[in-house]
Amino acid sequence: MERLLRIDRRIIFAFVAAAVTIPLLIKFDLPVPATKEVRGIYDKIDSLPEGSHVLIAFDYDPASKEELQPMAVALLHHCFKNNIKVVGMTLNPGGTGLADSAITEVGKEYGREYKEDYVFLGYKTGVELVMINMGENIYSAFPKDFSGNATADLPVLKGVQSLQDFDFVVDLASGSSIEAWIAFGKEKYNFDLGAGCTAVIGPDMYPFLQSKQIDGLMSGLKGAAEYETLIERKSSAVAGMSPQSVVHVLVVLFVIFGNFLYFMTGRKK
Amino acid sequence: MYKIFLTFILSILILQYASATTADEAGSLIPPADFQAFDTPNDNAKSVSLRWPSSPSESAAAEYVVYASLRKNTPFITEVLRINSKTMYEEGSDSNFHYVEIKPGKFFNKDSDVTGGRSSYFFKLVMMSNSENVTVNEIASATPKGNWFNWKKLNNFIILITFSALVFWFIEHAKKNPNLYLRKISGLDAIDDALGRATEMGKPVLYVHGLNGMGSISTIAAVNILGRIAIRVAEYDTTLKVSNIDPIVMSVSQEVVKESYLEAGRPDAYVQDNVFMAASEQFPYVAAVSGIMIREKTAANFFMGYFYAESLILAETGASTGAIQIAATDSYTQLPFFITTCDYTLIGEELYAASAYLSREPLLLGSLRAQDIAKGIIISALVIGAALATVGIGFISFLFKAS
Amino acid sequence: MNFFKRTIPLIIAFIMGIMMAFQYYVPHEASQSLLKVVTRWGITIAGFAVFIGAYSLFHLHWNKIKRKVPGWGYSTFVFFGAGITIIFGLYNGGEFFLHDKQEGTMFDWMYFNVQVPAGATMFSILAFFMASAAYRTFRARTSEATILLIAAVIVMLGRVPVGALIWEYLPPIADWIMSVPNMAAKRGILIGVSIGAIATSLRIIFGIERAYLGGGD
Amino acid sequence: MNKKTDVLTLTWILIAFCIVNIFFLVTGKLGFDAKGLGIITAVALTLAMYSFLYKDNPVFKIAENLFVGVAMGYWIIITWFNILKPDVYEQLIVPLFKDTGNAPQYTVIIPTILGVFMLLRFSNKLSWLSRWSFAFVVGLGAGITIPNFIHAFILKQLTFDSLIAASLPDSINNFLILLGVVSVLIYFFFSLEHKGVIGGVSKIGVWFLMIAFGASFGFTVMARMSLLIGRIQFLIRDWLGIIQ
Repeated sequence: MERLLRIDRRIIFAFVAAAVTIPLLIKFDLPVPATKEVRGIYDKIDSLPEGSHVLIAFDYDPASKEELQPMAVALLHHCFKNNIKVVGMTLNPGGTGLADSAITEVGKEYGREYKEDYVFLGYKTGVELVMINMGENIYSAFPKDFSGNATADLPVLKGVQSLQDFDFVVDLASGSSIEAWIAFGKEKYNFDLGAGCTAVIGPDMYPFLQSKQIDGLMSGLKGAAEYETLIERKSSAVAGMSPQSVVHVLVVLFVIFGNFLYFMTGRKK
Repeated sequence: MYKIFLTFILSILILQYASATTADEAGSLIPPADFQAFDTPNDNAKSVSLRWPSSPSESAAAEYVVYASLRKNTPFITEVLRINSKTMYEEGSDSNFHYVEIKPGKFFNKDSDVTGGRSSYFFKLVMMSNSENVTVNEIASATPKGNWFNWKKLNNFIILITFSALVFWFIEHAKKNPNLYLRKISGLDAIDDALGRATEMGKPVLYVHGLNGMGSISTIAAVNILGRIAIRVAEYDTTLKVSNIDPIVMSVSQEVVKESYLEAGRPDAYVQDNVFMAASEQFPYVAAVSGIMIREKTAANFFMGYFYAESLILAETGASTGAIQIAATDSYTQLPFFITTCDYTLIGEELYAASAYLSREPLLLGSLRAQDIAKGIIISALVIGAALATVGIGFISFLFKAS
Repeated sequence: MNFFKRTIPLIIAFIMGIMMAFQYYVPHEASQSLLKVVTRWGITIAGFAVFIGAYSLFHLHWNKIKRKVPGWGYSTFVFFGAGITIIFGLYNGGEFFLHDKQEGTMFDWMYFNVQVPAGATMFSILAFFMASAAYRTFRARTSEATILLIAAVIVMLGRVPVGALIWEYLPPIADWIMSVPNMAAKRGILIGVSIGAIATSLRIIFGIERAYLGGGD
Repeated sequence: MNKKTDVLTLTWILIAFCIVNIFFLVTGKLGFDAKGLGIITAVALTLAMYSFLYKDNPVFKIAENLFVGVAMGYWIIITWFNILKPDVYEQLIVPLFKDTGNAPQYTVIIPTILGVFMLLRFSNKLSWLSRWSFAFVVGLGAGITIPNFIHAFILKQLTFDSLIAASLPDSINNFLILLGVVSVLIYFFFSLEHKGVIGGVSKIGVWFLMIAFGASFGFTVMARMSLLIGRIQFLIRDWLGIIQ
């Protein structure tokens, strides 16, 4: 039994690789029912009339791409399908390319026009300073969009002066930007805020859900998969749920088995 | 041809039906008895508030429409509001009054219409249903003004002033009396035990810094604790290794360890190379520190400061070599991994408390005490507030209302 | 000279801090214009911070190369990667950097095919270590760790679709853990941390906390 | 001996990687263009990163240092195009020399100077000027933090729910939430000894904390596994083309 505890960790690595790869290859579908947290965002966007303005802050970088990019894409599909005007921005320099490509690709798929139906404002630094500046006047914070067009002339921004004029704001975050959006954005300028985040920070967001400081929460790939189910466009996130299930079971078995051995060998130091 | 005819017939039928229902529901409209306009309190000069008592003939089919004008005598043509008559009641008025805020700036271009000075706006209230319109006789007017204090934020302001006073008072107090009581942090005893065991085994002690630089409070606290560990290590005559990822933290740590050895009367035992840069990037740091744990079979590992994803690999490697491990971090996302892999973990603010406990720095002590008082107030408010709310009194929630 | 080096920074921090804290309570339009101007300035200043990061990184690796510390050869790749990216960025697909940023240039290629895959893979390595730690070191060694592991197992199973197949009550239990005990504890932590952050801000404004100024005279 | 095996292993993997890619290029599965070569580069970097699982090795170190360099280069260029160019260059400098229809924004001079001062941090003689910029930014941050945090994270987070709610489960939950918040705050209360009632409540606080950490633990496992799933999807879908 001692030997079982001391196996080379690379054998465990092989187990993990298999647990992820095999379910992707054989493909079996598991139902992904939507939780009320994710439904909060879906319902909000679904209730918006055509031509409403939604601001999406892509506050993540490539390190969290696999969790947040599917979420961003699903959200964009929903907005463009419902003919909602999308305004993108980022507070993370590493997120600009990902955000730009997501908006442009999904926008094109629905035949939407840049500047008319959507715009990517690009990157600004200073986090809470950017939020407050946008809360006072969005054209002051972003005089130019990502491609260098003057924002004041953009048809998509017609009727938008400051954060208050957005019908919904969604922050997709890999760091602490949701807290900043709550304290310096939503609470200061009164708008509806939804949040998507990596699973690592997901549990920390529950106090804000309970106090209704955010209308909904998507956490991690699971959140993205639920959103994909809601908009009936299953893609990589839903496909990821079967390996996710298998690998979770594997980790749980490891924990149980490891502790079993630990107690059997007399908990020695 | 027959299609047009059909539509015609249908429309007549529907129209008759529709007008019949509205007539039934609405009867004749009775306009509200009064109509007031005033500057919205606690705001900038952008909005005007309108208030009027409810009319007895309100129904889902009736609407209120407000028209505005810049002059009393010019025709009221700009529609600034259109609401269902059953909505927008004033908070706390039991549906007896309607209250709306209007931003006239959105409808009028001030510069072109008014030459200099503040502009007043005039409002006319009309109650409408499908069959008739009635206008309230009074024309209300108001001038939006900027206000100099937001009275809705008064409780926030009082908290700011009170808390500032507490922080100052206790820092001053701690300067005079550095023996301010702090509860024992049990992790600190565990540190001594771990050092004792390392001495018995004759193996080195490894102190691992987190990833943040000297600007972070976690690192400052970690350095304070390092000083204390170094004194004990010098007394026990064991080897202490300190791994760093930041050059500035490294030079500060070297100073601290050197001073501690001096204080313990063992300046000869200090070896500068034992406080070293392990790497400059996250993953190479993990690889380097893990290598040390495995090669040197360290008997005790300390993880102090702010950690990121590397915490898991570090603590796991340490646990697999059988070392006693003690962690202290305020990085809440990494705490679960330290708790399950280390023998003792100082959670969150306990790190600062431990550092204040050891350093007796008035700044840290005083601030900690002021924060404790603030927590005490919040705890009492929560308990009393919930008790009062249970018996139906909302006094505490009124005091702490965020608006 | 000490006045310029020590006192002026403390005065600036004090004035800025007090002014911006009180600004919050003043809804007057003058106060709003102030907020707008000052935050606009802050954004521009913060933009320059990129060069501080760049200097620290390049300085560190340059020293490694200069002193020929073991493994210095790897540091040349930092300069190689940064150099190529900056050159392509400035070249901007032939338009050069004074014109608007072009789409689909080599600069973008570097981003999508070097930075994105390497960055995205970096933390996925931890998936493997997580599993190995689960097997070898996540032990219920104390009653606290036992509670932690039980909650973790329930959440791990309850949050994935397979949880409902194992036991239909797992997902609702996991949801309850998230929104009641987890929420309460996280709220306690949030309130404590916020009080700490407010205390630190106060100490900065009143010049008691000076760590941000750096050492020296 | 051991090192020799490692070098051999590395060589074989490299050869295999080349053969697979040449095969893909020849059969046209991957185009010989920016896209196809991009996928090959991305795959090479992904695999180089995973080689860390075998052990810390030169291939991993090269990939990591290259990544650090590219990310820094990207950050610099993006800052130029998104902040310095539109906010400083085009508002202040261009209108000085060229008639763009806009007057130069002279107020931009102040933050620009403070921004440049910030960079003097690395000079020996003038580093004190950088303190002015830090004092401005840090003072500003501290000032706006205080009232907004009091509002959003303290006042808004304090809920005073009746302990007798609409249903029994709701009442129990309201009670547990109150108990959890209060006991966690008491655990982080340092001015009183944890004895008697305080000790008991702080013990409950520890349990709440442990359940919350357990939840975070579960979510973190989920997060890391999701990242891995994403990368494996990339490898077997975009590169090998086994799944769609």
